[in-house]
Amino acid sequence: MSADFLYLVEVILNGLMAGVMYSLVALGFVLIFKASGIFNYAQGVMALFAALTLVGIQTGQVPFAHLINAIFGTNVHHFGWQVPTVLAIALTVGVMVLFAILVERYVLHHLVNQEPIILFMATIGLAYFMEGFGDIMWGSDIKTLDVGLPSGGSRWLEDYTLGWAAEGERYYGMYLDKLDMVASLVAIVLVVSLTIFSQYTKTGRALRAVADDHQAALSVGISLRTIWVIVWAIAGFVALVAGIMWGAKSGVQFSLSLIALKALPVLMLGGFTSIPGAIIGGLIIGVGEKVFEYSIGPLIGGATENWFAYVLALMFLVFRPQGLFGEKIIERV
Amino acid sequence: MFYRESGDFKKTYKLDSQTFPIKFDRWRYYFVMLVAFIVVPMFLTDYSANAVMIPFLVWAIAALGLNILVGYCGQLSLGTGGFMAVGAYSTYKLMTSFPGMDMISVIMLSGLVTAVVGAFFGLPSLRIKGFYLAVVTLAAQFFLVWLLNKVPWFYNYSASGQISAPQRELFGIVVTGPHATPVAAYLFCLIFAVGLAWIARNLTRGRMGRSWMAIRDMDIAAEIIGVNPLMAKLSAFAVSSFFIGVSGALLFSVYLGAAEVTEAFSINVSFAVLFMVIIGGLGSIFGSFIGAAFMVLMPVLLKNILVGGLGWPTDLAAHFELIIVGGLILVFLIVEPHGLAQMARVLKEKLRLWPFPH
Amino acid sequence: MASSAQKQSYPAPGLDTFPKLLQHNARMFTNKDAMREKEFGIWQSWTWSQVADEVERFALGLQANGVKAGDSVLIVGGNRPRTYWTMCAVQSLGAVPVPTYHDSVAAEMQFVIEHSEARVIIAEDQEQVDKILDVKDRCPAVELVIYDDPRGMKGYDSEVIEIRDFVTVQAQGEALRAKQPNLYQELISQGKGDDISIILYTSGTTGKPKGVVLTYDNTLLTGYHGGLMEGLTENDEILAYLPVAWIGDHIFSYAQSYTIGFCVNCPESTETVAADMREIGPTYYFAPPRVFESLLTSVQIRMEDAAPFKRKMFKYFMQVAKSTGIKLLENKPVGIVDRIKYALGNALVYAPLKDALGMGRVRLAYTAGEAIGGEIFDFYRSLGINIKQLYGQTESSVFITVQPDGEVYPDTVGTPSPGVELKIADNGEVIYRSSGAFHSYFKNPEATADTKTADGWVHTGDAGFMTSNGHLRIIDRAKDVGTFNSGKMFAPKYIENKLKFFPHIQEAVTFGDGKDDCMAFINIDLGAVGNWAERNNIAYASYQELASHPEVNKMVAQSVSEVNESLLDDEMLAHSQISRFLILHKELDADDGELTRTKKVKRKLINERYKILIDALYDGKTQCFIETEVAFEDGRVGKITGDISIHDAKTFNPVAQAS
Amino acid sequence: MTEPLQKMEAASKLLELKNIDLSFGGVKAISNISFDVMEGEVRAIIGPNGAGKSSMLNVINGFYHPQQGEIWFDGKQRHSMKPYQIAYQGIARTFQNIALFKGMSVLDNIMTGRFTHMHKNMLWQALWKGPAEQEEIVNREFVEGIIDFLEIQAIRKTPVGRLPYGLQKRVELGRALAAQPKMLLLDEPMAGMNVEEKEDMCRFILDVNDTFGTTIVLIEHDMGVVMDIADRVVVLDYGRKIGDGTPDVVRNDQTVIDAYLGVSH
Repeated sequence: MSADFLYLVEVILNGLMAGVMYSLVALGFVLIFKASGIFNYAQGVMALFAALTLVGIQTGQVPFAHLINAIFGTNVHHFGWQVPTVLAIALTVGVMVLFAILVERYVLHHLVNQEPIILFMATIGLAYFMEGFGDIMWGSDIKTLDVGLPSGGSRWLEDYTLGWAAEGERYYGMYLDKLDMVASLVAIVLVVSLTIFSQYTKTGRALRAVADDHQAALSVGISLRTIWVIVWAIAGFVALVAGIMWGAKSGVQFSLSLIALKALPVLMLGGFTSIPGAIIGGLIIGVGEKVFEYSIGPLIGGATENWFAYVLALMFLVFRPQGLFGEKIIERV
Repeated sequence: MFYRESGDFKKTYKLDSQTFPIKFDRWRYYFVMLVAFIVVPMFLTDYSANAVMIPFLVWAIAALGLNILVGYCGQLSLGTGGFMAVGAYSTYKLMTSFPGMDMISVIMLSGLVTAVVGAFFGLPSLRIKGFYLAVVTLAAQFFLVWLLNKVPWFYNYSASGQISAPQRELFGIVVTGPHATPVAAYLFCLIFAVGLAWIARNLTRGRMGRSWMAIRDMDIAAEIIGVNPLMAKLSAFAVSSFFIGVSGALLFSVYLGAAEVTEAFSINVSFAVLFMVIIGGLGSIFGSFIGAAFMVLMPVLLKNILVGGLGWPTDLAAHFELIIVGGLILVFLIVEPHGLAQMARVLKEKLRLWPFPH
Repeated sequence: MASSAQKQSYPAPGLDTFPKLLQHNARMFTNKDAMREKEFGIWQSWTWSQVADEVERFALGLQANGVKAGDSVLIVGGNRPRTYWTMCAVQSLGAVPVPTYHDSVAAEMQFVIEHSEARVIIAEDQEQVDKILDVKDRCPAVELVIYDDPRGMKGYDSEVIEIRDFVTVQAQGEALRAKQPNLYQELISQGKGDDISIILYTSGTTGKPKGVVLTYDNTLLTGYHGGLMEGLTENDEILAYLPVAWIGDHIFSYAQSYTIGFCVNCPESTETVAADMREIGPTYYFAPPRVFESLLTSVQIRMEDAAPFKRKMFKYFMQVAKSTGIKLLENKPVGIVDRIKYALGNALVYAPLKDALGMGRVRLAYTAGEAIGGEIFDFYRSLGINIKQLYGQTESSVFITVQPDGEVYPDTVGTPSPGVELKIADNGEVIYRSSGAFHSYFKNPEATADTKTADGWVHTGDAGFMTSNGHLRIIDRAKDVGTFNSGKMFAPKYIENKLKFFPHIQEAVTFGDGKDDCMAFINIDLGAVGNWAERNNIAYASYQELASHPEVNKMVAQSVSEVNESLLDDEMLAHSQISRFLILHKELDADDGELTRTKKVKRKLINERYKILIDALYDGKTQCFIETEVAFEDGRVGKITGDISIHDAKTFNPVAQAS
Repeated sequence: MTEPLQKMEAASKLLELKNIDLSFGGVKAISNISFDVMEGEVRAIIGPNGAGKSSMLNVINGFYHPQQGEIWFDGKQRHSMKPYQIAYQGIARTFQNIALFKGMSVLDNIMTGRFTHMHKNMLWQALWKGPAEQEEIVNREFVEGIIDFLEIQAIRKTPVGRLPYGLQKRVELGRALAAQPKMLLLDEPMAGMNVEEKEDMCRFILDVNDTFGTTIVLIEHDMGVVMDIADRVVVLDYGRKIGDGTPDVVRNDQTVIDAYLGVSH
């Protein structure tokens, strides 16, 4: 096999890994959209906030330290203890559930059956609010997140594939980041458990019922409020996982919340309402970006990653507005 | 309370459908114009011009443009930043390649260029509605910013990738560049703001405005009365982009003086202008101005109170600003989805009925 | 006391008929608006010269259709410019316009058509033409019907009577003008002051309506001098919303407009009168007391729903107005502090309130037809609206007495108008002689004789007396003034008016003539009481149920005792306090014949129809079953039955006569 | 009532539908229906619920394109046209459940009906003073005539969302009339109305047909109304035409009676 081909395989594999990360974020969007019809733009910031909270708790940081110092002129920063990772994660999940309850009571409750455009703008407002809140709570400096995930290239794979290339070509084996591999494993586990949850459990069925028609679900006795709290809590958990993966890879910083924008084209491809759609959409975008950058990128100045996804989604949308798996939108007059 | 309407009857349709049929509103409008054109320039300091007045006018024009698209035609767009960038860069190219051209036609031409670009990105809006359209405009945002950053021709191969506005006069008064006096810059923007507000008013009151609102309210019903959906949406995109292009041109040439595309025209600009339209009031010219005023003044006030008053570090104040903006968006969408303009309308209605409640 | 009745002068010599005045105005105020009408969303306007042209073309059109001097022409239409133009066009030919109420039922209209021997009828729209066709066979004299609004008239064939469109008649007039350009001038030059100008059928409380014949001198002179006295000019504006067949509208919106030259505005439709009034902002306004009363009630009801701070502010400033407002209006001395408080009140409450009611520009407001409650009168005057009482009737072309500026009291009707001589006959009846006194009752010499004496004195049929400051005070209808068995005077209207000044009482009928003491029927006001019931969450399904509710009875009993108390301090009427009363189960209604068209009580009919109730009152019964006929709008007749409870009222024994 | 027959011979065919077939993915909504509408006629389409009445209306005004069959309008065959092009041909309609523009006042809603009659381009409108304003005034006058005709002067400036059902129906009729259509499609204009409102609406429809001479195609359930105002009636059942002719002929037609009385077939 020629080195170029091998390098292409490596790019595709990396693309798949990146795709998994996109679909992880997209999953959060799909969950909330399916259950409440809201396109939750704040999903990205939730990932950032979850990661910040995790690091903050883990390193024993004093929440709102910055604010307290400004008001009382004190100079407190850390509690001085280190919290084990598992406990920190559990606490962060608790924080995210609390967040879900607050969002339901103070935001969603007042915006029942508003037009989708109003709800979408509300989530943008929520995103800005969360971002400011997160910065004040945990400070806005970039933090490294270490939850004991392996990092760095996988030496084993490099040695194993060293000999594959044909003689005489300078080839140093396939480089795949261990972290990506772990991330995709976690993602797959998460996806499988979520699909099982929504297909076979009682609450899962209730969730799908609410997604189809609020009034109908209400009439059958499903309490809309608890369903929404559950959904936002799960989405919070998914955001935490995504936050951890992204945080470990590129540090916990503001750009983490921009991945929400990257999740949009994934949803365009996979459709808003299907979990498998989100996964496959993510993979297509991941691979497509990397391959496009690898092949055509250099010719037109490189860094095509940040717009390629959108243009791909745009092409797709023109021919199939409801994405791969979404239902066909029939407009009855 | 202030309204005295008895005796204010109309004998012609022209008078009946004028912008301010009630006398009190008309006089208030003349008063505002007097203040804007004569009183403000007298008390204009360097700080108040550059921190408050000029940005207010520039962002008001952008909000006006987005309001035509989102408020009147119901097409959500997140590409405002990108379109403003197109406006800015076309001004730069026009100023550098045609030094003789006067500033007004430079700004207008940049608007036209942006209108063409905007219409192009409006094409998919026929088949795509709601969120999906938001994503298309998002694609426009990222693609345009990337393009203007990557292709050196746009910034005349300058090393830093930054573009800066050379000095230009209008009727002998220096308007752009470092030596432009605050008053000249302010009045230059003011003329555009008032002129474009009237154009927006005229477009939205006549046949064009009704076709946009018909598409916004119920597009199938609009079709049966003869409105061609694509033409209506494309015209909305084009007019909206013209306004946003002019705003970008003014932002770059008069307000900032120099701009770097990824920093000055990022996605945050799109969100900021969207917030102006929401808080100000969808579908209202007055709302666009009020929304812009709010989003420009609020951070300034905040800084003065928090940093000046309480002595907090500036970054804390910035974080607080995010919280307040985000919180206010939520409050407005819950309490008054139609924004400050609706509140003003309700207040006016109450004053007209004063002292009665109904 | 009678001032010499010298011949009053016209605005200019020779202008002694409406058409001549119209030509004069067309020359004097050529491009000033003479008439406006709200239609198609804006106020269409016609200048005096345009009105003159329209009238000329229609007059010649009538001429071409065989209308000649002395004919009577029936006019059935609402307040529309063409209705007023028709009157002037008919008068141009020396014929006599006979306007009737366009909301009267076909039967009522048939009497007027037959009695006035009208050959030509000018109707407003399809609805009126249908009524005329209904009664056609019983009025053979009618040959031509001209309609104004063409809506739905396409299918009307015209072999039964000639039916023609207003515009076609005008076209015929144009053709005639082309042939004989100065025919119109010749025609109107033949008219003179003492020709008959109009016949107005009064909706007489007793028996068949009577046709009051008025000459040009009657209407023009009275109108002109009445206006001059009040300082009306050609820049004034009036809203014409009262029935055209009623003398008030004829004088204010027609006679005074032609003699003084001010502009008459016609509302878009009956539902939009309030909104149109607010738009026009008339400077000269007339309304019967019932309108002022209902406006005040609506203000009070709306203010009760207002926010607490607004309510408090409103109540506080209304007190300020009560004390200083009237003084300011009659420019009596007022302290500086009060002036400032009033000025503040004006900015916050009075000016916006007047503006909301459309009275922002009112310089002069008349009210007449019935007595007006004291606090209603003071409410408007305290706001700075110059509302004044007026006393008159169709036979007197309105003006008999007017309250002069500065001398305005709630319970008098003012001093005699210019050129009016006033006397009180020995039986207490008011009689007068004036240039406005009517010519005669059409085809009814007997009625003319017993109303107007040979030397021109006219019997008003109202009882009253002159107060110390020279003002006339009306107590009651002369023929209704009865006497108790004790011989003392019983003035039913006076007591009824006091009852009706309470917002929750809409109508009252009292009995006492030839009886021992005074008893009353009471009608509650559905609007006010309904609103009160809502606020105290009392459920009611029908008017009848609300009328019989114990809480409502208690409220009415309270009002009756207040009236009794106020009667106490009036030495001539202290003995006529109400001893027992009942609340009627249905509203007295003109359609059932219980009220006249202008809502005055028809006593004879009520005495017959509700005899068993009257007997029950006087027999001291506490309960009485009654069944009455009710006519619905579309003519069907239904039955309403009710078991009515009768209550005793709290009376106060008159103070023992001092030595 | 003017005699329908005499009116019919003189007039020409305004609309002709020839064996129309329409199906939504397997569900046959209309199968092989043909009927015509004469100029100046009041043509009623009746039939039980789900008989394909509304779908037929949607075919006439171009929302649905039939899989098979021809549509002739005003003597010309219509090839695949978009609804807004059909509006320019002079066809206006009202909807079963009201399709008004909630964000606008009554006046603006009716003014949108004038869309096909106003032609000033965007630049003129931006300038406004001059031709554009003139055109707006001329069309405003025409719309005021309609407002006067429908007697809704008092609610001219209220937002449409606040109006009761009966008045909204009248405003929608006003918007359709504003387009001065050759043919007016009314989809159950009297659904959900009380007796008095029904009488008013009938009067308006007859006046429109009488004064403006507009051809009217009317879907209506209330047989009383149909008998009174329709010149000819088409009866649909399960997507097929089972009756066509004057109201008296149709009323005594046995198949129609069976369809209404629910005889199984």
